[in-house]
Amino acid sequence: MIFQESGLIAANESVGDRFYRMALFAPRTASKVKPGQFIHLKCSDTADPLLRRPFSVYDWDEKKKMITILYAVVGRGTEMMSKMKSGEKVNLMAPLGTSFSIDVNFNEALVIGGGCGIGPLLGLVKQLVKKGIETTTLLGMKTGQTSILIDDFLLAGATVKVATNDGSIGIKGHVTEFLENTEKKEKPDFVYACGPNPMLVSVQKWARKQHIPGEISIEEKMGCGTGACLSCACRIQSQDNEDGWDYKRVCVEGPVFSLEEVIFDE
Amino acid sequence: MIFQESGLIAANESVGDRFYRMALFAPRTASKVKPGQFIHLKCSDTADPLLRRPFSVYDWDEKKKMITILYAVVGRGTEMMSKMKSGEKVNLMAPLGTSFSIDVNFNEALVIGGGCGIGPLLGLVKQLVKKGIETTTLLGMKTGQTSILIDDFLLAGATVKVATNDGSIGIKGHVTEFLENTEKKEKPDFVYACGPNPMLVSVQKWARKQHIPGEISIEEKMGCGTGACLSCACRIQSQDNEDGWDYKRVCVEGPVFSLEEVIFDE
Amino acid sequence: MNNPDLRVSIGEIHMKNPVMTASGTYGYGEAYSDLYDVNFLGAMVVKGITPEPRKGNPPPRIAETPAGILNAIGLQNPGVEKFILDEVPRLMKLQVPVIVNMSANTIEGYQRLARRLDEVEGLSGLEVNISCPNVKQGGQAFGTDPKTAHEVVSKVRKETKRPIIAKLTPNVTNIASIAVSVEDAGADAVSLINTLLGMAIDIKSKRPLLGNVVGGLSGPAVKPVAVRMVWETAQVVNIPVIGMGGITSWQDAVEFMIAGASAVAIGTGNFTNPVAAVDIIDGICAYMKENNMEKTTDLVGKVSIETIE
Amino acid sequence: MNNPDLRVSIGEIHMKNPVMTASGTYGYGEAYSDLYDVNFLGAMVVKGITPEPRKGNPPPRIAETPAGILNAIGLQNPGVEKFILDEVPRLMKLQVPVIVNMSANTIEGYQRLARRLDEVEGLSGLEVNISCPNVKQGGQAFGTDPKTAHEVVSKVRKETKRPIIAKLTPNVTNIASIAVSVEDAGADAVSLINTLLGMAIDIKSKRPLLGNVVGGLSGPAVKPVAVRMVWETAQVVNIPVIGMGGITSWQDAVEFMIAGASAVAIGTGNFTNPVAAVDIIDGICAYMKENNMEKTTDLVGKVSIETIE
Ligand SMILES: Cc1cc2nc3c(=O)[nH]c(=O)nc-3n(C[C@H](O)[C@H](O)[C@H](O)COP(=O)(O)OP(=O)(O)OC[C@H]3O[C@@H](n4cnc5c(N)ncnc54)[C@H](O)[C@@H]3O)c2cc1C
Ligand SMILES: Cc1cc2nc3c(=O)[nH]c(=O)nc-3n(C[C@H](O)[C@H](O)[C@H](O)COP(=O)(O)OP(=O)(O)OC[C@H]3O[C@@H](n4cnc5c(N)ncnc54)[C@H](O)[C@@H]3O)c2cc1C
Ligand SMILES: Cc1cc2nc3c(=O)[nH]c(=O)nc-3n(C[C@H](O)[C@H](O)[C@H](O)COP(=O)(O)O)c2cc1C
Ligand SMILES: Cc1cc2nc3c(=O)[nH]c(=O)nc-3n(C[C@H](O)[C@H](O)[C@H](O)COP(=O)(O)O)c2cc1C
Ligand code: FES
Ligand code: FES
Repeated sequence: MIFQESGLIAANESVGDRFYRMALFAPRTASKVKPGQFIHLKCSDTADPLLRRPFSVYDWDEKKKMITILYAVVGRGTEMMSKMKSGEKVNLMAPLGTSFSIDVNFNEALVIGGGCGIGPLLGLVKQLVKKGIETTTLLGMKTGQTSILIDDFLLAGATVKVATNDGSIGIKGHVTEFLENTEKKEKPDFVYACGPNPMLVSVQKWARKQHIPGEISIEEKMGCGTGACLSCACRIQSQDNEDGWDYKRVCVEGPVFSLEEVIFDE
Repeated sequence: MIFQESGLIAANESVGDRFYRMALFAPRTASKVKPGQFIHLKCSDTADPLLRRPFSVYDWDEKKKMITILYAVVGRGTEMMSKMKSGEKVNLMAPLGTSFSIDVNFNEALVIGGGCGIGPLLGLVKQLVKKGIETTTLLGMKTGQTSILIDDFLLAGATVKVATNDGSIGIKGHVTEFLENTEKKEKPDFVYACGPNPMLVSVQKWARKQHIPGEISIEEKMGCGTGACLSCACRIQSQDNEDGWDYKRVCVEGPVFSLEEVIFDE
Repeated sequence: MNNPDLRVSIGEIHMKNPVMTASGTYGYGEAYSDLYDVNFLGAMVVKGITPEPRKGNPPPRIAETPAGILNAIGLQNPGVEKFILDEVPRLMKLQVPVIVNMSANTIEGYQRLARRLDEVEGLSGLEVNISCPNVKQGGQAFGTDPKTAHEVVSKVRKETKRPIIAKLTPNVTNIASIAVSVEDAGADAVSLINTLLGMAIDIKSKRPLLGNVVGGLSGPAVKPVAVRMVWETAQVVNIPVIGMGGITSWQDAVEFMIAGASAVAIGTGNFTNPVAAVDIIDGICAYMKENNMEKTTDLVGKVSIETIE
Repeated sequence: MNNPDLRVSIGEIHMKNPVMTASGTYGYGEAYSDLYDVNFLGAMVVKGITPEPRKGNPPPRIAETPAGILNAIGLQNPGVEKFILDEVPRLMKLQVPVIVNMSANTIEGYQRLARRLDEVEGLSGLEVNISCPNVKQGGQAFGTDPKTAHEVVSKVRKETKRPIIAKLTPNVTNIASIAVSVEDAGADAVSLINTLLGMAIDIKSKRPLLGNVVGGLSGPAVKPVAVRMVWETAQVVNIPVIGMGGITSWQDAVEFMIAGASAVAIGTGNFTNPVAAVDIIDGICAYMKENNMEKTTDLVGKVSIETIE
């Protein structure tokens, strides 16, 4: 059940680098959202920029009726968002898309996030930890400036490993380097990932080789966010089709897909 | 000499009804502007709304390096302006257009303003009073809610008469009713006016009948504000032309024209 | 005063109000059903159907431009048979006229679609999208030439008794002449405008922002062009004109109706405000009431033009 | 690395950089001269001149639309003789190529203008605006038909040795075919786009927002259409394409150049940022430097299109 909600901004703070965390009082969304789902946010009142912007829900608290998004300033919409003040309202549509599977019975989960891809992961990790699943989180960031995010995951009860491009925190390099060094005995039962496509490609290759199932959240440019316009097509394996794939909608059949089925253009 | 200036908003306060007074720290404009001239203000950073908005300079103070505009919220641009906060900056072009003649030698001036047309008049009145000219100001307003503007003119040293549509202050009706009741002996030497076209038409007719010279400031939709686009055409008497009139630019040949030469479409 | 009578008929399509959805922006009617009762709509136009399934274009399929969007979906759809099987049963249950937007690469394709859809119960009309490239005649759209436009519509006319709406492309020198031509061919109405052909390039990668290189411009940016075309067209045809292009508010909708549109369609506007259609129906109603208009004909085409000088 | 070489030649018009002003948005070059030294420009195109003086259209002449403006100035100008008398002496003194935009209602009018302007010293080129209504043939613009476009340009060609730029209207089905036609007729360059025909109506008064009822749409809203047309045209002609339509930033200008424009013109953008032209020259220079481009030909037409699938 999709709805519109007017979210009241409770906080909108820089968390280092180009990243911001926006906390919104949004009771309906907070009570309905599932990990991996996203909201479609209207960041301007004028026709320019025109479209809403999709953001994964980073965290939520049903009791406090709050949701949080973690976003990077990469263009005009996010620039405008970064200037919004607490007390202002923003219109959003929620809860949108598919969610990560958490009704699972396994022991060890590996959660991998890179850059903006950290966006949908905190809520997921909290749920996994709550279920008693041992959760290792690999975070890839540009710099250590965003170290406050590491705290978010540590507080959630996850084991956290960090890779930064500049080596200022954790190992220097890509987060996927942790995978290459993963010993047999460390093999998780299930992997969740979100991040730039090259990262997801590496995760997919590694998981295939290791025969580990998993889920990933992917991004595509969006129009409606509700399945009406077919803008957000991505290539997904499909038996229905002779050539083995079909375009699916990131906003309805995704953003969370099973790790195996996504076809990346390389 | 036209220039661009980044004006720092020092105050932006509602003065009743739909009216706001915005004070800007704008040293160059404050030192160059003449009564009746206007600024062309950028009220948004996005392409929607696209165009700048023209506003007469209501008042200025060369020493304090401040200018003030008086504006009514009538559409999207002015709506956006009304939400600006002190400390923000707005880009403006100034000083634009012609100004009221004040190097004059006469004794009594009549200054008539209706609604937004009060915009260019305070600075004018101050200058006239400074020159020792006896200045009567007729202000037409919708309601008495904007009575603070009356104080502006009283403080400037003018005699003020007020007409409001609802009769809440002064006489009930149009400001032009003062003219119809003007006795021979009260006849001013010169009249200045700004306001809605029907008001200006009445002023023009009355002044013609009474053989009183004068100047008016008129409005037209603008593009460039600097004479480049010919958007702001208004009909002005002209000897150059067989049929006795020509389109002139409100932004360069105006906004202040001599009272007689403006041709209104009735 | 009573509430105004908002009813409008487009041929035999009887609508309770003049607000429809624009093809391709409303899926098959399911995408917005959580947000409001779609039976409020005057009519629903569903995503373009083709004779065979189409995968559509490679992503990115959408790019934002100043006050507009470019799209190049590429008519992704399951094909007419799967549409009839999977979507029609649900659509039939609605209390709102459903209009099927149809496209083909050949005239025979249009005929085949019309024939097939004519057999299907529960559909109220066909919108013939003649903005698609005419593969046989070298890629120009059917709708860019009055003669081919005439041919498509008259051939479709022979295959169906359902009302036909011809959807016109704005990428032409003279849209009114195309409208006259399809009227003559038997169209019950014309709808305009489809998207303006546009392009955007990423200056970093030097690549087009759309996978398909070019795409269709829609949204507020195109509104003045659409209003002009509706006005030009409404003056020369005797069939209803359905106006669209950049409508996001009831004020926009009223503007189109004053220009001559008997009904309006909301496209890109659904994306920014998912309940736009409902808001617009309410707004038109309030406007008519305030202006003492009893029926939509008091509004349609009432632009007041004085010739000055 | 050294500064890139920004020079561009359009026929015999030698420009120090690819940035020009668009006709009708820059007066006769005096309006912006307080704000910067106009000699910084690549070239200056002045307001459209006609054989006889024209008063222009009744106001309102401009209306704001989403990310755009509609204008209907109606070619107000003092006529060619008064232009030569009053404006040319000042223009002659500039160190920047001055291009005169010219319009007429008849082919003879264009010929007469070209002949007269050919005699005048200090002008660098003629921009032939074929977007004006062809009075003799019933009001369609000269530029909407390849044949009449050809006729205008070839007749003008006979009257002048100066470089001719044909200014094309976007209100056509196939702008590239018009471009090919005027190239054949002897044009040294084409400039595009002129404005898209549009309309806006005030829903309170039910009257058009423009005194002239319809007007021309320009500004950011039209940019995707303009980029597409420049791209289409640049692929089929061998003469330089001057791109315009919605350029407000150096990024926009670079986008047009990547699409195939050898030079760009700034129109509506001057209104929002009066020093836009200078900012854009600087921005193009910095972009080229950053991307190791030595001359503008490293940039022009370099859109990278891979055919996927
Ligand atoms: C399902 C989903 C969930 C997302 N969750 C998050 C999140 O939690 N945190 C976060 O920071 N970002 C997230 N994104 C990406 C975010 O939507 C874009 O960064 C944002 O829309 C950019 O807006 P802008 O106006 O600032 O940028 P624009 O000026 O529009 O573009 C700037 C850059 O952002 C890219 N971009 C624009 N729109 C999208 C989009 N829909 N998807 C991906 N990239 C885009 C453009 O290609 C361009 O490179 C998510 C995207 C999707 C589809
Ligand atoms: C030389 C000049 C001086 C002016 N001085 C003042 C002033 O001191 N105080 C003040 O309140 N207003 C003044 N105006 C009018 C002011 O520019 C408009 O009210 C303003 O541009 C409206 O912007 P908007 O976006 O709010 O309205 P829009 O949404 O653009 O339009 C709302 C209404 O305002 C009218 N309008 C829009 N632009 C103009 C314009 N350029 N001139 C006249 N009407 C317009 C429209 O016709 C419409 O009815 C002046 C106008 C001119 C030309
Ligand atoms: C994403 C998208 C998909 C579209 N698909 C179709 C289509 O399948 N058939 C069609 O006739 N028009 C299609 N259109 C055009 C719209 O129906 C409409 O004519 C156009 O977008 C202008 O209206 P708007 O500005 O309100 O969107 C599509 C438009 C968009 C934005
Ligand atoms: C106010 C105005 C007046 C114009 N006058 C002319 C003209 O006289 N001759 C001409 O060829 N084009 C004229 N144009 C069109 C512009 O030169 C340009 O082609 C068009 O505006 C698109 O560019 P832009 O979006 O950067 O403004 C005019 C445009 C505007 C906005
Ligand atoms: S964004 Fe419209 S279908 Fe996904
Ligand atoms: S506003 Fe452009 S000439 Fe006056």
